[in-house]
Amino acid sequence: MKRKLLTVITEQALERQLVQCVMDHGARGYTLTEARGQGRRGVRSADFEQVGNIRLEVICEEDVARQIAETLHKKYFDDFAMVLYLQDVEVLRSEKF
Amino acid sequence: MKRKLLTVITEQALERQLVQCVMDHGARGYTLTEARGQGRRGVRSADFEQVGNIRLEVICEEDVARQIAETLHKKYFDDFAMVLYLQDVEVLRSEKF
Amino acid sequence: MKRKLLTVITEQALERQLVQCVMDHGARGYTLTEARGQGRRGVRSADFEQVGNIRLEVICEEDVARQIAETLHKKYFDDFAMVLYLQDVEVLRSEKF
Amino acid sequence: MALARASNGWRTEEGPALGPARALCYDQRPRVSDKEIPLELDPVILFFLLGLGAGLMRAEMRLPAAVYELLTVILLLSIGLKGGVELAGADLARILPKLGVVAAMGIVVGLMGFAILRLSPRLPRADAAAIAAHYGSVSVGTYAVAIAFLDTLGVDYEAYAAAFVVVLEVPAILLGIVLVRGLRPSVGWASVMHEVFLGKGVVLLLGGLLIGVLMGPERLEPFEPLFFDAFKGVLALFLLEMGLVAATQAGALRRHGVFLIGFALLFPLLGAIVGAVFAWGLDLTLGGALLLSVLGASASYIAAPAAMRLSVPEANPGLSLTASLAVTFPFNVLVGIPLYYGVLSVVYPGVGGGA
Amino acid sequence: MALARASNGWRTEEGPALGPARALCYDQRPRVSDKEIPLELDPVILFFLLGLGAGLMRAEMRLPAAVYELLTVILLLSIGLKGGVELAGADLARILPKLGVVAAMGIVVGLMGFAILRLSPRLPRADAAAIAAHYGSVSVGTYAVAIAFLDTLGVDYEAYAAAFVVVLEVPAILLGIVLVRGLRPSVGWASVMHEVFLGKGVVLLLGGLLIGVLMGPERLEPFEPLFFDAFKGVLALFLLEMGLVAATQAGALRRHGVFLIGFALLFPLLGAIVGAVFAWGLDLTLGGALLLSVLGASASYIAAPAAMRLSVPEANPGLSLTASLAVTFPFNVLVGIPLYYGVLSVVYPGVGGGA
Amino acid sequence: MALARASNGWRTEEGPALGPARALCYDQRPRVSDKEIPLELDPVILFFLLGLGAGLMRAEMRLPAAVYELLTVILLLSIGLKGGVELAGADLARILPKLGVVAAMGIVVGLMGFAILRLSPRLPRADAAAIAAHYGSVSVGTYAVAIAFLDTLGVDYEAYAAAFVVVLEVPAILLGIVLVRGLRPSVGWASVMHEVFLGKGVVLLLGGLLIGVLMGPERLEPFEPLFFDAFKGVLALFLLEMGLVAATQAGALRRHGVFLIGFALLFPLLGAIVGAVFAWGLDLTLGGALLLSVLGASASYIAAPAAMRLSVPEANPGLSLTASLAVTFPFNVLVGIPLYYGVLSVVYPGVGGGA
Ligand SMILES: Nc1ncnc2c1ncn2[C@@H]1O[C@H](COP(=O)(O)O)[C@@H](O)[C@H]1O
Ligand SMILES: Nc1ncnc2c1ncn2[C@@H]1O[C@H](COP(=O)(O)O)[C@@H](O)[C@H]1O
Ligand SMILES: Nc1ncnc2c1ncn2[C@@H]1O[C@H](COP(=O)(O)O)[C@@H](O)[C@H]1O
Ligand code: NA
Ligand code: NA
Ligand code: NA
Repeated sequence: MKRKLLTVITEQALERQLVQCVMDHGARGYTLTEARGQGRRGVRSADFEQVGNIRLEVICEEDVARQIAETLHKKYFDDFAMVLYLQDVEVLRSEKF
Repeated sequence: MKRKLLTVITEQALERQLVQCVMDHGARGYTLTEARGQGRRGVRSADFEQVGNIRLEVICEEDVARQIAETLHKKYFDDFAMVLYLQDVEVLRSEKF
Repeated sequence: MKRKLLTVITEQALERQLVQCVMDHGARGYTLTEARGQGRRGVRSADFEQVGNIRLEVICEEDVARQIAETLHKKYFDDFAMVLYLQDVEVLRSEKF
Repeated sequence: MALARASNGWRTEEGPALGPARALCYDQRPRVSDKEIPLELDPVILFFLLGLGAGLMRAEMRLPAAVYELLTVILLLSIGLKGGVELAGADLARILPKLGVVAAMGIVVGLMGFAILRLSPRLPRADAAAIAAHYGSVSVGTYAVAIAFLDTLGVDYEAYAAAFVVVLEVPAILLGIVLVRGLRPSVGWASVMHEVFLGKGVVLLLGGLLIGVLMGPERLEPFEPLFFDAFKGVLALFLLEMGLVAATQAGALRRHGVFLIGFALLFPLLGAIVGAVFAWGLDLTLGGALLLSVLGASASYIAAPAAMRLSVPEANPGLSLTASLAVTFPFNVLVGIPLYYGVLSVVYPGVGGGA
Repeated sequence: MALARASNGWRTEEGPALGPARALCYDQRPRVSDKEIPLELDPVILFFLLGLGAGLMRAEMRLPAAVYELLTVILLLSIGLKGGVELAGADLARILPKLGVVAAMGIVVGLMGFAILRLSPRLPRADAAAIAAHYGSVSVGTYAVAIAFLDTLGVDYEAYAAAFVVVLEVPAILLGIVLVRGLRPSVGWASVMHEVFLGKGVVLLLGGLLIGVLMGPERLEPFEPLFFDAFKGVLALFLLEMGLVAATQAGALRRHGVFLIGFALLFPLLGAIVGAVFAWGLDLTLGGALLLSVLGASASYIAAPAAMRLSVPEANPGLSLTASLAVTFPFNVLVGIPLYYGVLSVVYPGVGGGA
Repeated sequence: MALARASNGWRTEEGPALGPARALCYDQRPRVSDKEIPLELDPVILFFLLGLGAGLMRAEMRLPAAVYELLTVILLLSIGLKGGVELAGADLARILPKLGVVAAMGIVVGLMGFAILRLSPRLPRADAAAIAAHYGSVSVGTYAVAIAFLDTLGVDYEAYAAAFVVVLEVPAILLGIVLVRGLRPSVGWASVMHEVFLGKGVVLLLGGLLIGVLMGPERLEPFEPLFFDAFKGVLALFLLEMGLVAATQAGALRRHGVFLIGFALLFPLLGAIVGAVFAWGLDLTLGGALLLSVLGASASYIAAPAAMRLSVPEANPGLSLTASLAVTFPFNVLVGIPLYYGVLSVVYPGVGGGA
């Protein structure tokens, strides 16, 4: 079954808000990993907690993914280091997502 | 060249079994990262070893990927926190996968 | 908007060279996570620094992605543990990539 | 008891072998007079409460998994080494049978737990067996707090008590598997045994014991600053982390209902009684009786979860981990240990124990 | 001052309660004669320089985030416990009003910082407020170095100085938020308060203080090897890491221009003067005056960045973090502390301070 | 030897500068009589065996990378600081030339290794050079065990031995690069030099030495609890981890064949002889001769792998790392150190060494 995978890379400080937003839009779950990187807002290393990134993945239906992306975009893109992208995925148990 | 990327997110406790299963089905390699998250079986944080997740990626031929997914599904879906999904990827050296 | 996601999994020792190469080819950013795994060059665990992997993701235009892949291939494939693959992604703000 | 030790020093009954210099370093601990009833909290408990409070209030504080691993390794080695050092020169022929009896106690406690849990019609057999395995096995963290408690009071206990932890860790886990899988577990006994005997608890405790026995107190002196002198500080950090972890599990409590919470609060009392009876049968000192009671009352949260997850995967790991971490561990550490000691110090000598 | 303490020992004015054995362990520190002007570097500073040098040369060396967390937790608990132990038995009724005055000082320093930063026409109001919040709040690492400095010199300071850190941490952050958001922050006061009061700085310092006060020096003795004896070693590792971190921020300096660097170098002098004036008003000892000056001069890099990021996200976090970490922290640690002490030791007694 | 030190105390020949209080803390170590042949294992070795055994049995135990980093940093700083403290006040003009000779020894050992490895027709030149670089360079972990060994025996050694480690770390790595790349490495000398000189080994050892020299023993006293008293405990944890790591490499042994294993077992003997000859030429004490032999026998597993990987990438890193970690490190630690000492204590005085 087809679903969308939404990946968000952003500042560690946003973790709670991000999870809240994802679940509020009706996603059934998410996965988080620690990350570091570089972008418009400079180098973000994980050595010092203030400046690490997190990488969040959500598998969900396309419209949910787009709504989450929309909301994050509106709320956080101006002020936070944030990158997000969408991909197609095939899942086995569609009722989980 | 086209290949499939199979991603599995599951409990740390399954690491050995997972790797065994992947290699038994003829995959040539895999990649593991530490993760945490939330799903049907509640929040899984990485702070306490019993309740962390791992995220496994395998690039392989489509039928191998489907067989691995099938086996994992049969063996572990009922009892373990587990999510898996498939994606298309393009690789440069197809003989490696 | 469509972009390419290039993922590279390789030895920790190459981090600086990798980042250099990616930015030199005109990418606007990258994301790094710690990883371990197995492949042609054996098991690479993260417990001992010499033998851990990193996983690098770059979102960029297709030709940039192909050039980076090409360069990495030429420079490092013979001597280093390295896997790389390309995927299609949809991004919201194409000007960032 | 020939093997009783002065818990606030290294002297064995063979005499103060290490001389006045050592005594100087160890005899500074305050000793309560034998009259005082020491029901006040040990300072380490406050670190647990600090972690628990911070966790419940969702403070921005985490101790990363790597720190937890480091603290666990140091605690396990400390306890093992300390036990081994005390055992060096002891009469192993007399001790080994006692250890066999203690191992049997793990089965007894596990079976009692299973029998009680089966009274609940809604709890599947696999879950009952898994929880019983946790409670028949032991918690090293709780044991460490009990040791700290006795040291603070200056109460002696058997030199070989650390070996109790080792022999109690495994049997109830095997019992739990057998109760569900019978004598032919689906994953095979080899894999079960590997999982059960090669967890870090058994390996590091046993390793520490062996190193302690082989080297003896004098050759281990250079290791004291990290493994013995810093013990309470390391335990404090460990308990801070355990408080944070317990708090994250607390949310799950509501989901699991009153029966589980009741079991997690009351079964320790039963386990402590069983421990005390075994201690009395083994003719342990009062300190040893407290330790065996605490071990009977405590529930595993490292070895048992890992082993049961793979051997009895249909059991819900949330049930046993929540009961063990979020109820029984705090209960034992805050209330149980002083309670068991208070009761034992009155009852145990009365029935001729520790004489 | 009734609460002044001998900083190189545990004795309170009540006398050497812990006896000669302890004194033996603590009185080995070299004391400078009162004539010497001790402007030479404290050894811990060299570890900071080592880390800074290694970082600037891009040495292949990182201390993982987990290690940084562990070191921070130990430092915060050590400072809290030490302060609490000294406070045990002190007259809280006399101290609490003083702590209120110190909290007000945080607002004063923050407002002064804001006023100065608003002189720059190009710096947005949000950035000025965020930076002011950092400088009105305090750096625990800098405070730890100041304590090590006083201990090395054998200079006394108030028992309750650790409480200064707690009460100074929060007010300026709230001020910063109010300066941008007014009295109704968009994320809601509940969320702001959570963020501000439940950071690990406040929780662990306050927790340590409480444990110290409740338990007192004797019951905390078993914790000394880790929390007190190892303090300077832990501080050394922490400063090594801070050096590495400061070096990674140094690259950002060029981007941020001369005004910011100037502010980060000169404002600490003003903060130190404000601290000294408040110390004089509160009738602190010379040691206490140094600590309050250092706190006035220091800028937060843990609590303030976290809170401002979420409450005033439009402020550029790079500005304040770079100023605080890459300029002010090194400046205070390398130059500021001995400088403030040198000036204070001449001026402060002259105006009747610390008498 | 004017610089010989009493390895179980801080006294230099200048007399017991630190007085009786310190002596009390350090003179408790058991001293073997000069007659005894001390071939029994040092306790720290047992921790290595514990880790190795646990790893080979695939026990469920990992020390996370962050813990390994922390332990490495503490060990490197401890060794550096200790060496620096002993060097403070020494005659640098007499020592520097000796250090030059020791650096040359790294080249000699590296060249001998290369010559022997080139005898194997199937081993590519790049691999021979990379392995030779590992064996010409040194292992700080092995050195730490040798120091612990000497301290346990109460045998003196040169104050400046820690500087040997620093000057031996780099030359053989440069040699290995030159043997493959010639005098114009493809990545450029600047990048090679950065890689080689700015690894954490050189930076922290050198940094520790400098801090030790600058501050001297008295000012570093507050750092002793963490860096000196806890040294053996930290080393024990480090060796536990090294045992686990060596076990993971053991699987690769089968793949690499008898020639490599033979080299990894026998070349250390040659390296030890070269070390002893250089020690004799430099007129070192018996303890110093052991240390130089051990350094000659030991193979790098931190600096060399990192540098060779980038400068000579066509060399198979598995070969050198497996030889170094899974064969030579265990061999030296378990057999080599006592063996070299046993032989040296008979032969070295006979040829007039250490007189
Ligand atoms: N082109 C890119 N490809 C992959 N990751 C990126 C890219 N740009 C930014 N990132 C990641 O997203 C984070 C925030 O990006 P930014 O908002 O551009 O600073 C960075 O720290 C990187 O981890
Ligand atoms: N919808 C989802 N999107 C991304 N990750 C998920 C999702 N659902 C579950 N996960 C991850 O998979 C793990 C197991 O999921 P579950 O079996 O649903 O408990 C969770 O702990 C998450 O890390
Ligand atoms: N088929 C695969 N699927 C996913 N990851 C792989 C695969 N093969 C190799 N890897 C990863 O890439 C790294 C280098 O691979 P290799 O060059 O084959 O040794 C390995 O350590 C794995 O982490
Ligand atoms: Na039990
Ligand atoms: Na301030
Ligand atoms: Na060597």
